[in-house]
Amino acid sequence: MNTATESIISVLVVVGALFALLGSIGLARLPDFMMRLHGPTKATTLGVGATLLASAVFFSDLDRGGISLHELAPLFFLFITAPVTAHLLAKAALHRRSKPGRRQAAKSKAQGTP
Amino acid sequence: MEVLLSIAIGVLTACGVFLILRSRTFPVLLGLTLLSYAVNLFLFASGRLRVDAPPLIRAGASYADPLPQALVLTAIVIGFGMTAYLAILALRALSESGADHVDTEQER
Amino acid sequence: MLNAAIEIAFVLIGAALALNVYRLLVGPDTTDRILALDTLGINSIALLILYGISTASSAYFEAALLLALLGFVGTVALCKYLLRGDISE
Amino acid sequence: MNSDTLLLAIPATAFAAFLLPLLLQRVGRAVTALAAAAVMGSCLTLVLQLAPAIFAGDSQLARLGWLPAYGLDLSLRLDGLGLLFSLLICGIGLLVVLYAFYYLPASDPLGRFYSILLLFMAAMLGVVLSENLLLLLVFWEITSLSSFLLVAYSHNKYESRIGARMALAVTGGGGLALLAGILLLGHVTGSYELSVILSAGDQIRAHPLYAPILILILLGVFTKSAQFPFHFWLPNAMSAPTPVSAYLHSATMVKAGVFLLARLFPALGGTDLWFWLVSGTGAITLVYSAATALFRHDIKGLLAYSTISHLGLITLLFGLDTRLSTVAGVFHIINHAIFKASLFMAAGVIDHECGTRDMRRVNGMFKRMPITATLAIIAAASMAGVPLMNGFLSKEMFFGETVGHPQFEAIDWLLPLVATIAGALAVAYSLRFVHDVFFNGEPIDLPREPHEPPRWMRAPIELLVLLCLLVGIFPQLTVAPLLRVAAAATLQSPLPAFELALWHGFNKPLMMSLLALAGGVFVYALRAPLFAWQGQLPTMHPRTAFERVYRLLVSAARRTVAVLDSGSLQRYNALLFAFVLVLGIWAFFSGPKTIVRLPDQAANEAAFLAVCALVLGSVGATLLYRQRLLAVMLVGVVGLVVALIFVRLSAPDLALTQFAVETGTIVLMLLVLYYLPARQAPRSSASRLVRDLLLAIFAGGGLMLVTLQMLAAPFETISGFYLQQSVPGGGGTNVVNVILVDFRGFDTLGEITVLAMVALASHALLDRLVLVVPRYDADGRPWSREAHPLFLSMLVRPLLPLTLTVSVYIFLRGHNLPGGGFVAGLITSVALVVQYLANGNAFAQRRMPRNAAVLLSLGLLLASGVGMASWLFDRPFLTTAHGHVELPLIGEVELASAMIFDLGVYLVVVTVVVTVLSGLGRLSERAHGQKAVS
Amino acid sequence: MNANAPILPILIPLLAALLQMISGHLRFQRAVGLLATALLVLVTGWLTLLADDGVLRVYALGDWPAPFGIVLVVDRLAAGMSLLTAVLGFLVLLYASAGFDERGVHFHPLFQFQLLGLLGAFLTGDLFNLFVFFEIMLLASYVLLAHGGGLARTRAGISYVVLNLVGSALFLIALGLIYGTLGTLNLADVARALALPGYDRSLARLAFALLIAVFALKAGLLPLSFWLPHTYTAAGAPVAALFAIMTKVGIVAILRVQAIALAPAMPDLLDNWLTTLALATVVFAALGALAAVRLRALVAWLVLLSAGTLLTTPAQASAEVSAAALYYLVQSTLAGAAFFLLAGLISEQRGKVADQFMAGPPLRATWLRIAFLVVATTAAALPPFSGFVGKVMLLTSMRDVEAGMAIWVVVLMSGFIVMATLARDGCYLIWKHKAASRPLTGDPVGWRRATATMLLIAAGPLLAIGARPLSDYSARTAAQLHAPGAYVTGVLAAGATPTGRGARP
Amino acid sequence: MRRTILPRPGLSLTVFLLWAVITNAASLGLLVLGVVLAIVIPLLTRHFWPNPPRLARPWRALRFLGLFALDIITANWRVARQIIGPLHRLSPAFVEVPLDLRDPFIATLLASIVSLTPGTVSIDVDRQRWVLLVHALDAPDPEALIREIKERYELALREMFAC
Ligand code: NA
Ligand code: NA
Repeated sequence: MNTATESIISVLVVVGALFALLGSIGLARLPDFMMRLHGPTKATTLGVGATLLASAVFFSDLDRGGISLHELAPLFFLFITAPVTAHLLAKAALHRRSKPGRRQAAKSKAQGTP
Repeated sequence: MEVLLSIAIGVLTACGVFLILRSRTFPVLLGLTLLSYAVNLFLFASGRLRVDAPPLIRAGASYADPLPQALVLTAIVIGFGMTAYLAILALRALSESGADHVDTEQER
Repeated sequence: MLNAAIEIAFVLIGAALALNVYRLLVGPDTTDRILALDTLGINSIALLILYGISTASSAYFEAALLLALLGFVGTVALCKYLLRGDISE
Repeated sequence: MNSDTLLLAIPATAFAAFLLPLLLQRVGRAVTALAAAAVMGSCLTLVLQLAPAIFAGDSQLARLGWLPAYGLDLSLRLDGLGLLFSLLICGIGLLVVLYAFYYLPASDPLGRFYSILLLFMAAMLGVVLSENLLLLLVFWEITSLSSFLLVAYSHNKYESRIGARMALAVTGGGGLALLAGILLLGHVTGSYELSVILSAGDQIRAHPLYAPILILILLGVFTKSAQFPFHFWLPNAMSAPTPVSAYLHSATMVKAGVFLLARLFPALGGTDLWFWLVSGTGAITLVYSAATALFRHDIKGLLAYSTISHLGLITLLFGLDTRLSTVAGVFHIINHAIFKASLFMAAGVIDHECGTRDMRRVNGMFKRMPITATLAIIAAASMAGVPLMNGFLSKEMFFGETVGHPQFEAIDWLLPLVATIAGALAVAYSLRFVHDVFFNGEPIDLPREPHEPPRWMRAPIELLVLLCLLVGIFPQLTVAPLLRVAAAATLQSPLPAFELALWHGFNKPLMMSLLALAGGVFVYALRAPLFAWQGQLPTMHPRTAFERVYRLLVSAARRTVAVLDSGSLQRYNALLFAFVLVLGIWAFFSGPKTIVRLPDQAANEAAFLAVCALVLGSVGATLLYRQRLLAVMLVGVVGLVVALIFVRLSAPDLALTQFAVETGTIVLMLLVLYYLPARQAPRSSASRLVRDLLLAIFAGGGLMLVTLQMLAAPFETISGFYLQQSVPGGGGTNVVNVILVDFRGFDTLGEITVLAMVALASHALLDRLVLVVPRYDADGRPWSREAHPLFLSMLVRPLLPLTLTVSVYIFLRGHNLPGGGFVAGLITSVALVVQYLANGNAFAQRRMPRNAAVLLSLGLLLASGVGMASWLFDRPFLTTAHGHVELPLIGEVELASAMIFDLGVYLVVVTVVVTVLSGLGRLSERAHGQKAVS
Repeated sequence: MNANAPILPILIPLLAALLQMISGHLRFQRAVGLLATALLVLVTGWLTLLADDGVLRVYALGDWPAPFGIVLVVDRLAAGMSLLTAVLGFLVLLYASAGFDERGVHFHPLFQFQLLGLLGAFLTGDLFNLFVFFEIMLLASYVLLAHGGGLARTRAGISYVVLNLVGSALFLIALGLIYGTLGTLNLADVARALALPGYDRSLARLAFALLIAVFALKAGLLPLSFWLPHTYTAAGAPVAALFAIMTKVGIVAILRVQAIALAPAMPDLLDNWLTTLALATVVFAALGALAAVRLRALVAWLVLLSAGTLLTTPAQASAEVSAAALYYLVQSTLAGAAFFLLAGLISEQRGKVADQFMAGPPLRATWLRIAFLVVATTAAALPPFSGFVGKVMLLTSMRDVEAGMAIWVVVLMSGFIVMATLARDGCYLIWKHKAASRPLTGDPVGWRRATATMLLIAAGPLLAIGARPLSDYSARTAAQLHAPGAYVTGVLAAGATPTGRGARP
Repeated sequence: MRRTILPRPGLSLTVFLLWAVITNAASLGLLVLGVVLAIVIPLLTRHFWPNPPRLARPWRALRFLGLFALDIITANWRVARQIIGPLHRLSPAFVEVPLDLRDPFIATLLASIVSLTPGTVSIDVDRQRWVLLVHALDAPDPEALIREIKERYELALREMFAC
C-alpha cells in the first residue's frame, strides 16, 4: 500500500467518523425533535458514505487486479431509505404533537395509563 | 472479552428470567426473547472466543470453531419461529378471554 | 498512519454510539427514541466497515449491507405503529 | 384327554364361555339360563372327572408358561382342598343359576347377570385351583371386580353402587396388600409355586420378612373374609340380588379368604404371631358379629352378620393352630356354605314374595308358605348348631378345640367361654329369624300377598336343606371322604385321628352346646329390652362413614392439589427456575472440585461499550417493560449489539442472521402490541418481586459464572474435522454453511420443518380469530388518518427488486462466504413484508402466491428430495455431491447439490416469515370488517 | 432398502405431511395419513424385528460418520419405541379421521410432523439433533393441542408453550455446556469423552443435570409437572391420546442418557433426588386423580401417575428394572391413549354433562361400558390386564433396590386410590342416571372410532396374554441399553467402515 | 416484445448495475448472471410497481446526479457547523412548497432529494393541494428556500421525466 492511498483512506475514515459523530451530536444536542431529525438523516449518512468509500479504496488496493465496488451498494440503499425514515419520523412527531381529545384522555386516565 | 461476554450473558439471563415471571403475555414474550439471546450467546461461547478468525477457509488462516456457529444459527431461527408462535397464541388467548394474563389464577 | 486513523475513527464512532444511546434513554418522546435507534443502526454500519478495514477482512461487509438494507424496516414499523397502531392494514 | 389338560380345561372353559349368556340373551331367557347352567355343568363335570384320583390321595398339577421370568405361570393344582371348593363353587353355582332364573324379574334378559356370574365363578375356580400364588392373586382380584359388578347389578340404586364400591375398596385394597405379601413371599422362597412355598415353611418363618409377609397376606385374607374391622363391606353388599348373596356371600367369595388361610397354613402357621393375629381376629369377629346379627331387622342383614360371625369362627379355628382345629375349620367351611346358601335363598324367596325383608313387617309366613318355612327353619337350626344338622357337627368340633388349648394354660376358661357366648348368640339370632319371620302374628303392611314360590325356585333350597340333614345325620357316609382329602391337603401331613359322629358321649363340647342353646333362648326372650337398649345407641351407618371418609379424602386431595398447582404459569416458571438452580448447584458442587483459571483474552473499549449498551438495553427493557414500545426498542438495541458481538467474535453468518431476525422480531412485536390491551397489570407484591428478583439474579449470576468457568476449561473439539473437510468434502469455504447444508444438513431439514409448522400454526390459529381494534393509541389520541404514507408506499416499489437482487447474491455466495439460504430467505421475506407495511395488505396479498402450504411443501420437498437423490448413488440420505462444470463463455462454475438443499431452505424461510407476519397483519381486516357488520 | 431402513420412519411422515400440505382436500389428507401411518407400522415393525439381532444399526446421514455427522442409531429400544409410536399414531389417526380432523385446518400434516418429531427423538444418536426433533415434536403438539379451539385449550397452551420454551432454552444451555466441556455432541462420543481425563468434571455434571431436568420437564416430574394435567385435559381426545407417548420421550431419553453416559462416568448424578421426586409425582398424581371432576382430567392424572412410576426407574441403573420399566411404559402408553379415546366417546354421548362425574343420560352405545371396565381395570393395574403385569414386573424388579420399600408402598397405595377413584367415577359415568332419562340421540360412534378405541383397549388384555414376548423383548432391550461399551464402539466404529468419509483430525 | 421481456428497462439497468457492484463484477459468468437477473427480477416483481414513470432524458438525470452529490457535500458542511455552533442563532421553520408536478412517484423523489440535502427534511405531500411540507433547520428566508427547491430540483425532475 503506498502512502498516497493510505492517506486517502485515512482521511476518508476520519472524516466519515467525524460526520457520523456530528450527526449524533446533533441528535443529542438540538433542542427540538424536528431539528434533531436533521442530524442523523444527513450527517450520519454522509459519514457512513465516506467510510464506505474508504473501504472501497482499501479493498481495491488490497485485492490486486480487482476493484472493490460493492461498498457502493449499502450507500445506495442508505440514500434510498434515509428520506423515508425521516419522513415517517417527522409525520409521527407531528401526529404526536396533536393533543389527545379530552374525552379520550379522561378515559385513558381512568384506565390507569399515563 | 471472556469476562465481558459472561457478564452480558448473565445480565441477559437475569432480565429474561425476571420478565418471564411477569403476569402478562407481552413481558413474557420480551423475556423469552432476551433469554434466547443469552442462550444463543452461551451456546456460541461453547466454541470459545476468537477475534478476527471467521471460519472461512483461506490459505494460512486460523479459524473460530464453526460448529457452535452452525448450532446457534439453527437456534436463532427456531427461536424466532417459537416466539412468533407464542405471539399468535397470545393473541388467540386475548381474542377468547379478552385478557392477556398468562394465568388462569392471578398471582400478585 | 492508517492504524492511527482507524483508532481515531473507532473512538469517534464510539462517541457517536454513546450519544445515540443517550438520546434513546432520555427521549423525551418516542419519536426521539426511534430516531436514536435508527441512528444507532446507521452508525453501526460505519462501525462494521471500519472493523472490516482494521482487520483487512471483507467478511463483515454483508452485515453492513444488511443493516443498510433492513435497518429502516424497524424504524418504519415503529413509526407506523405510532401513527396508525396497525402497522400492516 | 389327560389329566393335565382336564385340569387346565376347568378354568379355561369358564373363562372362555363366560360371555355366552350375554351373546345368547337375544334368543331368550331360558336359553340364556341354560347356557349359564351348561357352562357351570361342564366345569362340574370336569371336576368330577378328576375327583376319583384326588380321593385316591393324588393331587393333580398342570402348568402353562406365561411370564416365567417373573415367576408368573399358569400352573394349577387340584388337591383335596381345591376339590372341595371346586365342588362347592360349581355345585352351588348351578343351584344359584336355577334360583336366579326365577328370582330376577321377567323383564331382565339375564345375559349380563349370568355372564358376570360366570366370570365370577371362573375367577373363583381359578383362586382355588391355582398352584402359582401370583396367579391366585390374579383370580383373587377378578373375584373382587366381578363381585363389584354383581353387587352393583341394580346400578340405578344408590345402595347398590355404594355397596359395590365399598366391597371393591375393601377387598381390592386387601388384594393389593396380598400382592405385596405374595411378592415378598416369592422373594423369600424364590418361587410362587405352592409346592415350593408349602415345603419352605421353616425357611419362611425364620426369615426377617416373615412378619411383614404374614401381616400383608392376612390383610388380604381378612378383608376378603370380612373379618373385623374390615367386615363392614359385607352387610352393605347385601344390596346385591339375593342369588348373588347366596353364592358370593355365603359359599364362595368370602370363603376365598379362609381358603387362602387354609392354603398357606403349612407355610405361615405355627408361630405365635400367627396364633394371636388369626385367632384373635377370628374370636373378635365371631362374637361381635353374632351380637350385631341379633339386632339387624333386615333378614339379609342378619344373615350377613351371621356369615361374618361364622367366618370369624373358621378363622379362629385356623388360628388355634392345632391340627384338629384345622380339620374343623375345613369342615365348617362346607357346612356353612350349605346352610347359609339355603338361608339366603329362602330370604330371597321371602323378599320376592313379600316385597320387603324387614322382619318388623314380615310375620307369620309359616301359614303362607309352609314348605319354604320348614326348609328355612331346618337351615336356621343348622346355623344355630342344633343336633342332627350339619352345623352341629362342626360346631361341636370347634367347642372341643377351644377346651384345653395349649396357648391358654393360665386362663383355660376364657376360650370356651367366648365360644359358648358366641354359640348362644348364634342360637339367639337364628331363633329370631325363625320366630320373627315365620310366626310372630300377622304381617304388617306388605306390598303384596305372599305365597309359596314357583316349584323350581324352591328346588335349590330343598336340595341344600336335604344336604344339611344328610351330612348332619350320616356324616361318615356323606362328607367324610371329602373332608379327609381336603383336610389332608390343608395340613400337608397325615391327618389327626378324628371321628365324625352325632354322639361322642356326654363331654365338655356337648355341655357347651346345651349351654349355648339355653343361653340363646334366654337372650332371645330378652329381646324387647335389648332392642330398646340398642335403639338408644348412637348409630353411624358404615355406608355413610365410607362416603364421608371418601369425601374427606377427595376434598383434602382437592385442597392439596390446589395448593400445589394454583394454575399460575408464573408459579410454574418460578418452580422450574428454582428447581433447575437447586439441581444445578448441587450437581456442580457435588462433583470433584476443579480450579477456575480466569481466561486471559483482553477486551477492548469497543467491546466494553457494546456490552454496556447491551446491559443498558436489557436492564432498561426489564425495568421499563410497562412502557411497551420503549421495551421493544430496547430489545431491538440488545439484538443489534448481539449481532455486533457476533461480528467481533468471528461469526459473520450469525451476525447476518441476527440482523435479519431482529427486524422480523420488531415487526412481530408491534403487530402483537397493537391488539394487546393497554391496561397494565397491577404491580406485583413485594414478596413476589423479591422472589422473582432472587431467581433472576441467581439464574443470571449462575450462568455468568458457568460461562466463565466454561471459557476457562480445557477444550478438545471435533471441529477440526469440519475445517479440514469443508473444501474437499463439502465443496465450500464457508464452513458454517457447509455444516448447515452438508455435515449437519439433517438438523437444518428439521429446522425448516419447525419453521414450516410455524406457518401452518399461524394459519390454523389465526383462522377465524376476531380481535377488538383499539380506536385510540395509549394516550387516547385517535389514529392518524393516512393509512399508507405516500413516500413510503412509493419508495418501497423499486426497493423490492433491488432487495431481491441482493438476496440472490447472498444466497449464491453462501457456500463460500457469509450468507446462504437462511439469510437470503430472511432478506427476501423482510422485503416482502415491507410491501405489506407500505402498501397495505390488500395490495400485497393480491400480488403474492396464493397457497403458502404448497410453497412450504415445495421447499421441504426440494431439501428432502435432494437428500433422497443420494439413494440413486447408493449413498445414505442427504449425501451431497459437488463438482465443477465448464460452461462456454462463462467459464468454470462450481455446482453443489447442497445448493438445491439451500434453495429449499430459502423457499421455506421466505414463505414462513411472510405467512406469519402478513397473517398477523391481516387480522385487522377481519376486525374492521367485524366492526362494519355490527 | 435394508441399508436405508433407519431413515424411513422419519421420511414417511415427512413426505406424507408434504403431500398433505399440497392438497387441502380432507379425504385426500386422510387417505395419505392413514396409508403413511400404516406403512409406518409395517416399517417400524420390520425395524423392530431387524433390531432384535442385537446389532447396532448406525445410519450416517450425509455419509458423514459419527461423531462429525448426525447418525441415527437403531437398537432395540429405538426400534421398539418407534413401533409403539407408529401403532399409536395409526390408531389415533383412524379415530381422528372420523370428524375430529375437520375442527380446524392443517390437522393432518401437523399430526404427521408430530410423529416425525417423536420418531426422530427416538432414533437420533446426536444430542443437538435430539433438540431439533424435540422442537418439531413440541411445536406440532402446541398446534395439535389448540386444534378444535376454545379458551381452555388456549390457556393450557400458553402455559405449555412458555414452559417448554424455557425448557428449550435450558436444553440449549445444557448442549452448550456439553460441547464446551467435551467438544462433541454425539451421545456415544460424549460417553467416550467422559471416560477420558482432562475435562472439567463440575461442568460436565452440571450439563447433564440440566439435560436431565429438561427431560424431566417433558416427562412430568414434580415440581415440573403442573402443565401436564391441564394440557392433557384440555386437548381433544385423539390429541390427548397421542400425547400419552410424549411423556415417554422424556423418560426414554433419561434412561438412555443414564445408561450410556452417566452410568460409567457419574453414576451418582441421579441418586436420591430423582426417585424421591418421582414418588412425589406419583403421590401428587394419585391425589389429582382423586380430586378430578371429569374423566379426561382423571385420565390425564393417570398418565402423570404412570410417568411418575416410570421415573422411579432410571436412577436404579439396573437392566432388570429397565426391562420392567419398558414393559410398563408400553402398556401404560397404550392404556392411557385408549382411555383418552374412550373418554372422548363417553363424553360425546352424555350431552351437556359430558365427561363430568355427575348423573347423566345413559350411554347410547352399550359396548362403551365394557370398554370402560376393561380400560379402567388396565389403568388401575388390577388383574388380569397388562397394567397388573407391568406393576408386578416393576415391583419384582425393585425388590432389591435401595428405595424399593418406598417405591412399593407408594405404588401400591396409589394403586389403591386409583382403584377406589375409578370405581366411584365409573359409577357416575356409566351407571348413575337422572330419573327416567333415556339415551340422547346424536352421532353414532362409527366404525373408525370404534375400531381405534377397541384395538387400543384390546392392548390391555393382549399385552397381558402375550406378556412373555414383550417382556422378553424388553429384557433384551434393557440388556442392550445397559451395555454402554457396545453402544459407544458400535456407533463410533461405524465411521471406520469404507463408506465413511474421514477420521478424527 | 420489449414490453414483455423488459417491462422496466430503467429498473433492469439498476438491477444489473447493483449486481455488478455487489459482486465486484468479478467474472464474466457473474455478469451473464447479472443480465439474467436484470430480466427475471423485474419480471417477477412487476406487479409490485404498477405504474412507474418513464425516464425521458437519461443524460439529464446523470448530470443532475452529479450536481446533487455536490450539493450534499457542501450543504453537509453548513449543517455541521450549525450543529456544533450556537443553537440560538438557528431559525428553524416549516415551509410549504407548492408543486407543479403531479406524479406521486416523482413527488416522492423530490421529497427524498430535499431530505437528503442537509438543512431540510420533507415531512409530507398534501395531495389535495399538491404542496410539499418541508422543515428547515435554519431558514431565515423561507421564500428563498421555496425558490431553490423548485428551481434546482423540481424543475430538473420534471425535465428528466417529461412531466
Ligand atoms: Na317379623
Ligand atoms: Na394490520
